[in-house]
Amino acid sequence: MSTPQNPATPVATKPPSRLYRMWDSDVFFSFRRSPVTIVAATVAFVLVLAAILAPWIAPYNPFDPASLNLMDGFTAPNSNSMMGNYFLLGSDHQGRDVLSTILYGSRVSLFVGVSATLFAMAIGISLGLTAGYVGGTTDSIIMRVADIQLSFPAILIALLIFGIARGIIPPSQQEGMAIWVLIVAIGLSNWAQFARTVRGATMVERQKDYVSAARIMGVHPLVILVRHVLPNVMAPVLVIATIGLALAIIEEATLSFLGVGVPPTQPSLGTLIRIGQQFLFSGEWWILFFPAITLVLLALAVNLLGDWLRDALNPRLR
Amino acid sequence: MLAFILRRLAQSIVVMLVVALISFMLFRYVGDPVASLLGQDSRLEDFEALRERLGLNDPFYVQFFRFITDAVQGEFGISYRLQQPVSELIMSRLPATIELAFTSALIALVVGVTLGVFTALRPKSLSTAIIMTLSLVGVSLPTFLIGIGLIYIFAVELQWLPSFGRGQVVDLGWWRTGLLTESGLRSLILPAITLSLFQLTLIMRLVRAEMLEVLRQDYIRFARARGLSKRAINFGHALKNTMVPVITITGLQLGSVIAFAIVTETVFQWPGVGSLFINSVQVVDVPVMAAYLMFIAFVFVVINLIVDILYYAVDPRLRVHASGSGK
Amino acid sequence: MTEPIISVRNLVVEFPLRRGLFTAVNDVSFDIMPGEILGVVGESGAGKSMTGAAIIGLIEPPGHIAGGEIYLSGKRIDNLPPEEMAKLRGKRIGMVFQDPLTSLNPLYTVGQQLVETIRRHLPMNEAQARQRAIELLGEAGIPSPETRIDSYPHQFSGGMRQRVVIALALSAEPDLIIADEPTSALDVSVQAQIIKVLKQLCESRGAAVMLVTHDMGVIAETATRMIVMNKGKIVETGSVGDIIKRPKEEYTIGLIDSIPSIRDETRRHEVAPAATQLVKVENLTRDFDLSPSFFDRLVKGSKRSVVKAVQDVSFGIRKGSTYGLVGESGSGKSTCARMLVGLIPPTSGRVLLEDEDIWESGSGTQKRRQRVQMIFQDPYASLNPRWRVGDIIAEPMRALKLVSGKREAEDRVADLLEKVRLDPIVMRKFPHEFSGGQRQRIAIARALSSQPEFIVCDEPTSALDVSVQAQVLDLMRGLQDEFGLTYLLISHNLAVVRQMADDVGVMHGGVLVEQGPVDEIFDAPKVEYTRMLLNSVPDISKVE
Amino acid sequence: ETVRWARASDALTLDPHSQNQGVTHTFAHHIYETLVDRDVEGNLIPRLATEWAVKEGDPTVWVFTLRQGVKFHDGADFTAEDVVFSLDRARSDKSNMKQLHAGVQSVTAVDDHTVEVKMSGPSPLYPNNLTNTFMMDKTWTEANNAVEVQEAGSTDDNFAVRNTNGTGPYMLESRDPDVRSVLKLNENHWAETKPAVTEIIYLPIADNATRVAALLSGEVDLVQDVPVQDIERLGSSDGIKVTTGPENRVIYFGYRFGDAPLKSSNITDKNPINDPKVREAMHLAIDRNAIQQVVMRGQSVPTGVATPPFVNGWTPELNEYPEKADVEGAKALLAEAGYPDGFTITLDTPNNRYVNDEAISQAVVGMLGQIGIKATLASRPITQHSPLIQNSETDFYLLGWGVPTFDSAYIFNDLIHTQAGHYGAYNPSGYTNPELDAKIESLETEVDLDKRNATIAEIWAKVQEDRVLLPIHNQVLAYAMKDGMNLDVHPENQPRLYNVTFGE
Ligand SMILES: Nc1ncnc2c1ncn2[C@@H]1O[C@H](COP(=O)(O)OP(=O)(O)OP(=O)(O)O)[C@@H](O)[C@H]1O
Ligand SMILES: Nc1ncnc2c1ncn2[C@@H]1O[C@H](COP(=O)(O)OP(=O)(O)OP(=O)(O)O)[C@@H](O)[C@H]1O
Ligand SMILES: [Mg+2]
Ligand SMILES: [Mg+2]
Repeated sequence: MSTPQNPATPVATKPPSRLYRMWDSDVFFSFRRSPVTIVAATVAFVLVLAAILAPWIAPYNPFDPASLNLMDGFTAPNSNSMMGNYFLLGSDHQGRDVLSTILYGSRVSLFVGVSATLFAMAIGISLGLTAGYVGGTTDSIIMRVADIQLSFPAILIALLIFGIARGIIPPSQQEGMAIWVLIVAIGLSNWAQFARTVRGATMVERQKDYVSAARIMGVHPLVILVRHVLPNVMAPVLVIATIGLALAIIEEATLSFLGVGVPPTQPSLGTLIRIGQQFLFSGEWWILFFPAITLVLLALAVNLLGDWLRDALNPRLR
Repeated sequence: MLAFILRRLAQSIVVMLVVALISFMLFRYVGDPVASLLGQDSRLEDFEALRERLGLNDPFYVQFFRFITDAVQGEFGISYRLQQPVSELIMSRLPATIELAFTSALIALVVGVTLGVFTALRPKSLSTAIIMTLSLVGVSLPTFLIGIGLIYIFAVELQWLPSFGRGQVVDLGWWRTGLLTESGLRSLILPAITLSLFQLTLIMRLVRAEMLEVLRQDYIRFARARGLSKRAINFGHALKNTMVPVITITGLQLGSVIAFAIVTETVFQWPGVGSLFINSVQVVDVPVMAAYLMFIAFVFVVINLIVDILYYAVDPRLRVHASGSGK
Repeated sequence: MTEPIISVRNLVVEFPLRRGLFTAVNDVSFDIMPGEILGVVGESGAGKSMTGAAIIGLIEPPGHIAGGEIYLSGKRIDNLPPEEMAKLRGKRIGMVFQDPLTSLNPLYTVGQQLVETIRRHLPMNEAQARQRAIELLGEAGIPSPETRIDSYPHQFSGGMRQRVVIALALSAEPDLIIADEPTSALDVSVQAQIIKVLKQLCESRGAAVMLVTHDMGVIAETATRMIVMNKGKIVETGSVGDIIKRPKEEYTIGLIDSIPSIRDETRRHEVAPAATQLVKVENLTRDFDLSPSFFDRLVKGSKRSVVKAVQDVSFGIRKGSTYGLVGESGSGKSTCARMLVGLIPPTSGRVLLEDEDIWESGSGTQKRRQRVQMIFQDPYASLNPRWRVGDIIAEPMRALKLVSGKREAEDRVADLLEKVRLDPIVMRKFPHEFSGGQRQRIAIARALSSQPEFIVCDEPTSALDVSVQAQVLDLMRGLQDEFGLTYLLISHNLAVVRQMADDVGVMHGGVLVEQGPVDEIFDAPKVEYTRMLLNSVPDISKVE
Repeated sequence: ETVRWARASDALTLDPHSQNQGVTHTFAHHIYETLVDRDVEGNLIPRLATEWAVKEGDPTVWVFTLRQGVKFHDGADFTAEDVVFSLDRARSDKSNMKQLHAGVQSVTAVDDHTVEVKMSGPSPLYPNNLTNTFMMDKTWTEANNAVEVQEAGSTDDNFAVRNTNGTGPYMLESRDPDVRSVLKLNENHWAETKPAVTEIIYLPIADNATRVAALLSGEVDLVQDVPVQDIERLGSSDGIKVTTGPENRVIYFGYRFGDAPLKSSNITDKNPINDPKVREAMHLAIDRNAIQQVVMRGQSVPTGVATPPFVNGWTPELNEYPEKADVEGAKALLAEAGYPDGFTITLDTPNNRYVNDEAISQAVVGMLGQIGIKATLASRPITQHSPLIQNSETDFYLLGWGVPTFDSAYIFNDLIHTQAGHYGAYNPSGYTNPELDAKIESLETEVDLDKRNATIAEIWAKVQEDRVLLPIHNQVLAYAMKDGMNLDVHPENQPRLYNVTFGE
């Protein structure tokens, strides 16, 4: 925050390496100082890594129906099935290894969550930039639409979009498209936050003189938006994005609970929970418990990172 | 002020029309109501006949126009599934949803604001850290899981509270309330907690963030320099200023409580409009679904209006804006 | 002899920062007697505000008093528990902050805030407190206080708000008033009024005032004694006359020297400007439509409302000369400038660059883009914080396709950086790594990069310290001589204009009320408004 | 005694002829009554009709003798008039029950207690169609303007939808759709033994977990739709017992036949399913016992034929199925058929209609995967699933088939006969065999039961040989209730609470 008081210093010193500068930056400093954030980052990192590496580290491939044996079903954690196969976290009603389904499921959940968030970001940022920069009627219309989106719960919007997709896409292709529909549905129900934030920030940035300077030179408005304004409104977007990611993952889970998620043969964490909760009373707790814990850990870690990022990027808190 | 409200209303009508169009369009694709209306023994010609009778073969705009003209008269037709007038069904289910939503909103607001203020005033204390982390756990769990978990613990294992339904209701003629009987109140606890948890966390975090921001403002510093008491600064000045942005977002959020009730109502078999909606989606009961969406839009519009009026009451700066000088 | 109201002994304020301990105030000692106004000057970051904050006990954590003592009427207060200290604030020590726009809570009426403060400190009931509040507002110079007391802050102008803030600070008749830059957000004319109010109040009540500012002129007009601070330390203490007329320390000498005076008559050019006019402004007019929406007009019958920001302004600028544009805030100076550089289109009238209308599309626009540039007021906002300095300076060349390769651009940038006296190595850095003055030089380098002939400077130095201001003005002058540049210089600092401009135009309410050679206008203003403007400028030359 | 009875969904309407749907009928059976009924073994038993027989000399006329001294809830007498009225109403255009009475030409009252139903041809099995056709009071219905059946999508409100006047053992006290309905005992019911249950509180609870929780926490006494995985837990809980029994419903998979290539397969020049070898291979690949053990937790009766044992025409021989999956044999057959590497196909499954429907399909996907057939699972709610079948948009699908007439002809008509007119509504896949079609049509009018049964056997033999359908199992139902209550499982999942007894 403090501005260099001595005008002589910045000129002379040789800039240190990029990596060092990043490590030494205020953001990373606040990171190093917060043990909760370090734990959250570690958890998130491990979960994401495990999800990415699932095909190599998972003991089984639960997405390959041919490799499953029904008779392995309902094996308790840390024991062998009737068929003699070992399951660390037990197996589910289809004889799938719970550990492997979690690894593969996180992959699906993360993919859906990240893609949906990116999609929402893309829409929200472009609309927000346009609204904030152009202003006037365009702004009013975009913001009214955003209001409508915000006032309708994401779940409802996603349900409806899912409905339409079912109507439009021929039945034989629906399964392959399901994951993309899910991404679009969640994305379309979450863009307004981005649009609002970006619009607000854009309206502030637009007033700044560096934009005027570029306009004087005759730089094309689109270039101004993308090269000048966009980088300067990214900080709050990043914060919303992390929290939006956590929300998207949970939203995917809820949609799966309501029965409009990914196919059960390629379950996400949400689908796993939906399946698992059927066995809540029957004693096979592990089918619900482990995916649920994973989901909570993932969402919690991402949320905590978002929290930290919000504070770290807020200059007034430094 | 009147002009301001009138303008809002005009905007609202546009919003309602758009929602009507969207909902109507969407529902055409949710599924084929005919399939669920007719049983296993029906034949193809029956399907065709029914489609014709329901007007499903008419062009899209004809159907939409019919829908709008009826909707304006509060006429949403007869539920395909329950064969009763939709408006009647919605009205009979509304008290349950409103009582649930209202209670949850109240919990969320009171607890959310209290905790938000508390954590903002003690930014470094251990209890703040604990509350903040716990609240995150709250939003990291899907609602349905929380509901099922609460049922398992409090209804099945401990048997303290009912697991489903509204309990005993008292008929007040036009309103059936569960708030006047013990069993009604007991039934309300679990669903209300489930439903409020998400909003509570949101409001709490929002209040905290805003309050921290406000506490750094110059007028707070100046209030300190004037020697005002801590109480007057924290609650008279900081809290009131915090509420301005909080009101808008909270208002919008509370609107979505009613809609969020879908999941909670399903889990707790709460006889409100949300579970009516989900049951209707499953059998593609278009009249009910359309009416429900319109209802949600209406709630949103009303809440927005109330928020605007509140805003107007709280923030004197807006009064100039509202009375003419634009932005 | 009477006891000093406030007595500061060896005060040290420290900030434990990430990269070590930062000492904001270092071993500062001074006293203020009853009825005395002590001026505190020094450039930005000198520790002036921190000293004030330390006295009233409002240093933002993690800052804290690390040493020294503070006595209020002989009683030590720096080590009081927080609740005790809170009781002193407002009652014994009042404070006025710089920004009147943010010091008042927008949600309460002025009266509510006054009554609340009064009742906190004085045993009065609601009605009495209200009566007192009205009196205070009146004393602070608010006309018809009985009716204005129920207004909200946003219904007051900046100057009035600042008076309210002063009334608030005085409401419990404190012995000591700390005024931290109470006028720097205000117009010169308003500033003069506020200074008057402050002075009167102090005299009539016998209170002590600590007046923090970096405007030496204000001190010269108000204070009796002053201290000069630099880097947390007191450089010099003494009577205002002594220090201004006979500064002893080198730092003070430099400071006083770099203050431009409105009476200054140093010559500006080595090369005299040509007689041909480069820029001609003809009947320039600009309206802003602030009408309510169509719907509102329909429902409420509210009227259209139009702000006439610039009305029928005509002037010409000679090639190689500097044209100054002065006038109070909101008089339309910036609007003019924005039309001149092509940021907003005029409602009517023309801007001619060598007889070509720059608002005509095609060659006019192209010509304007290359030959007209602008330097802005805020050096922090005029550079994109995410861009490297090299890219910032090269942007006009790239946008206007004046260079072909990367190498060429880099060479040109290095060249330009040297021109503005910066090491070319800074190309790789980001703007936040520079001080305000350095940034303004980068902005100038950017403006020069398209090799323009005409540069519009909208308050180029008003965000800078006096010493830095002197450097920047110096640079601008040098560049003008070197490249034969033509400037339009907008400033409300009349002294700066006097020092820089050849011709000057005075604007008031969107109209150009007077124009002519700078010496003529400043020495013998013909218009009443110009005279008023010139008179309200605090100036160190007024000190005896 | 009061019984709080929970199941997954509510009756759709109280109008007995408006919906032909099990849940609605089950509820109606407590208020209204039918001429004939079915007991828990699936046998026809008298209810409002004491006797029924084909008229001597005219095989196209059925004669029903009505029970005497029966009164409606409002006190009116039950007479032949009412039966004629009710049957006509059930046959009327807007009634959803009309398919069951398609063969009826006219209904006449011979005297106060005799009714004759004239069919368009000999209809030996017609009484089987009457088990869900309820008798209404003519006067009451006419007085309340409810002669027309409420039809879906109509805009007026029908009195009979919300009000009842039946002859049944219970009277409707209050009803809040989807929430709670209360029935109280009809003191004037004709039956000699009064039901032990004097009050029924009917509570629809949609969510499985919540429904089970409600029983565990003692908030309900009887849960009808018990998830199979919870049977064990409920059975072993104190104070709760579970009764199970077979339902008259078979779960099977259907295919798309014909030469046109499949819509969802990588084989784009022909239809692999059309090859009997492929179908045989799929039949061999399924391990029905594993599905029963794991997916159904023992709560199903695996079968090799697409008919439940209750149905006329079922034989133990037909029912035989491979004890274990024969993966090698199936692979060999596939190779022989020209698909050594298998092929891909989409399997459409409902996910909220039958017991563990989605999980069964999922298991089958795995089993087919082992012989190289890579199936993609597409799971949908039944409302979206059934249009796929009706519109022939599916290549491979799961369906359950209940047989309300308890006769194989019901299955043949809809699932085996070529799709045409009244026939083949659920044979979207285009299986066609003119010889079989002729045989199926002959069943309708054949009066000689032995001859008829022989034809049925022939048809089944051909169906099995062709592997037209891929049957998995017959569904088993479970009712969970508090200890001390006795209620047997009804094969049509229509428990009658007036048959409940208390005590051991
Ligand atoms: N919260 C803080 N954290 C760290 N350093 C701070 C903080 N507040 C002020 N400082 C530093 O303390 C020093 C003195 O600040 P102070 O506000 O007293 O300066 P000033 O003389 O009032 O300057 P100005 O004229 O710009 O107001 C500055 O170098 C400033 O950067
Ligand atoms: N975009 C705008 N919309 C509406 N009114 C505007 C706009 N820009 C300027 N104005 C109005 O035009 C008038 C002149 O403004 P301008 O910025 O030119 O003043 P200025 O002389 O530069 O003042 P300052 O010294 O404060 O910068 C003011 O009353 C201002 O409120
Ligand atoms: Mg300061
Ligand atoms: Mg200006």
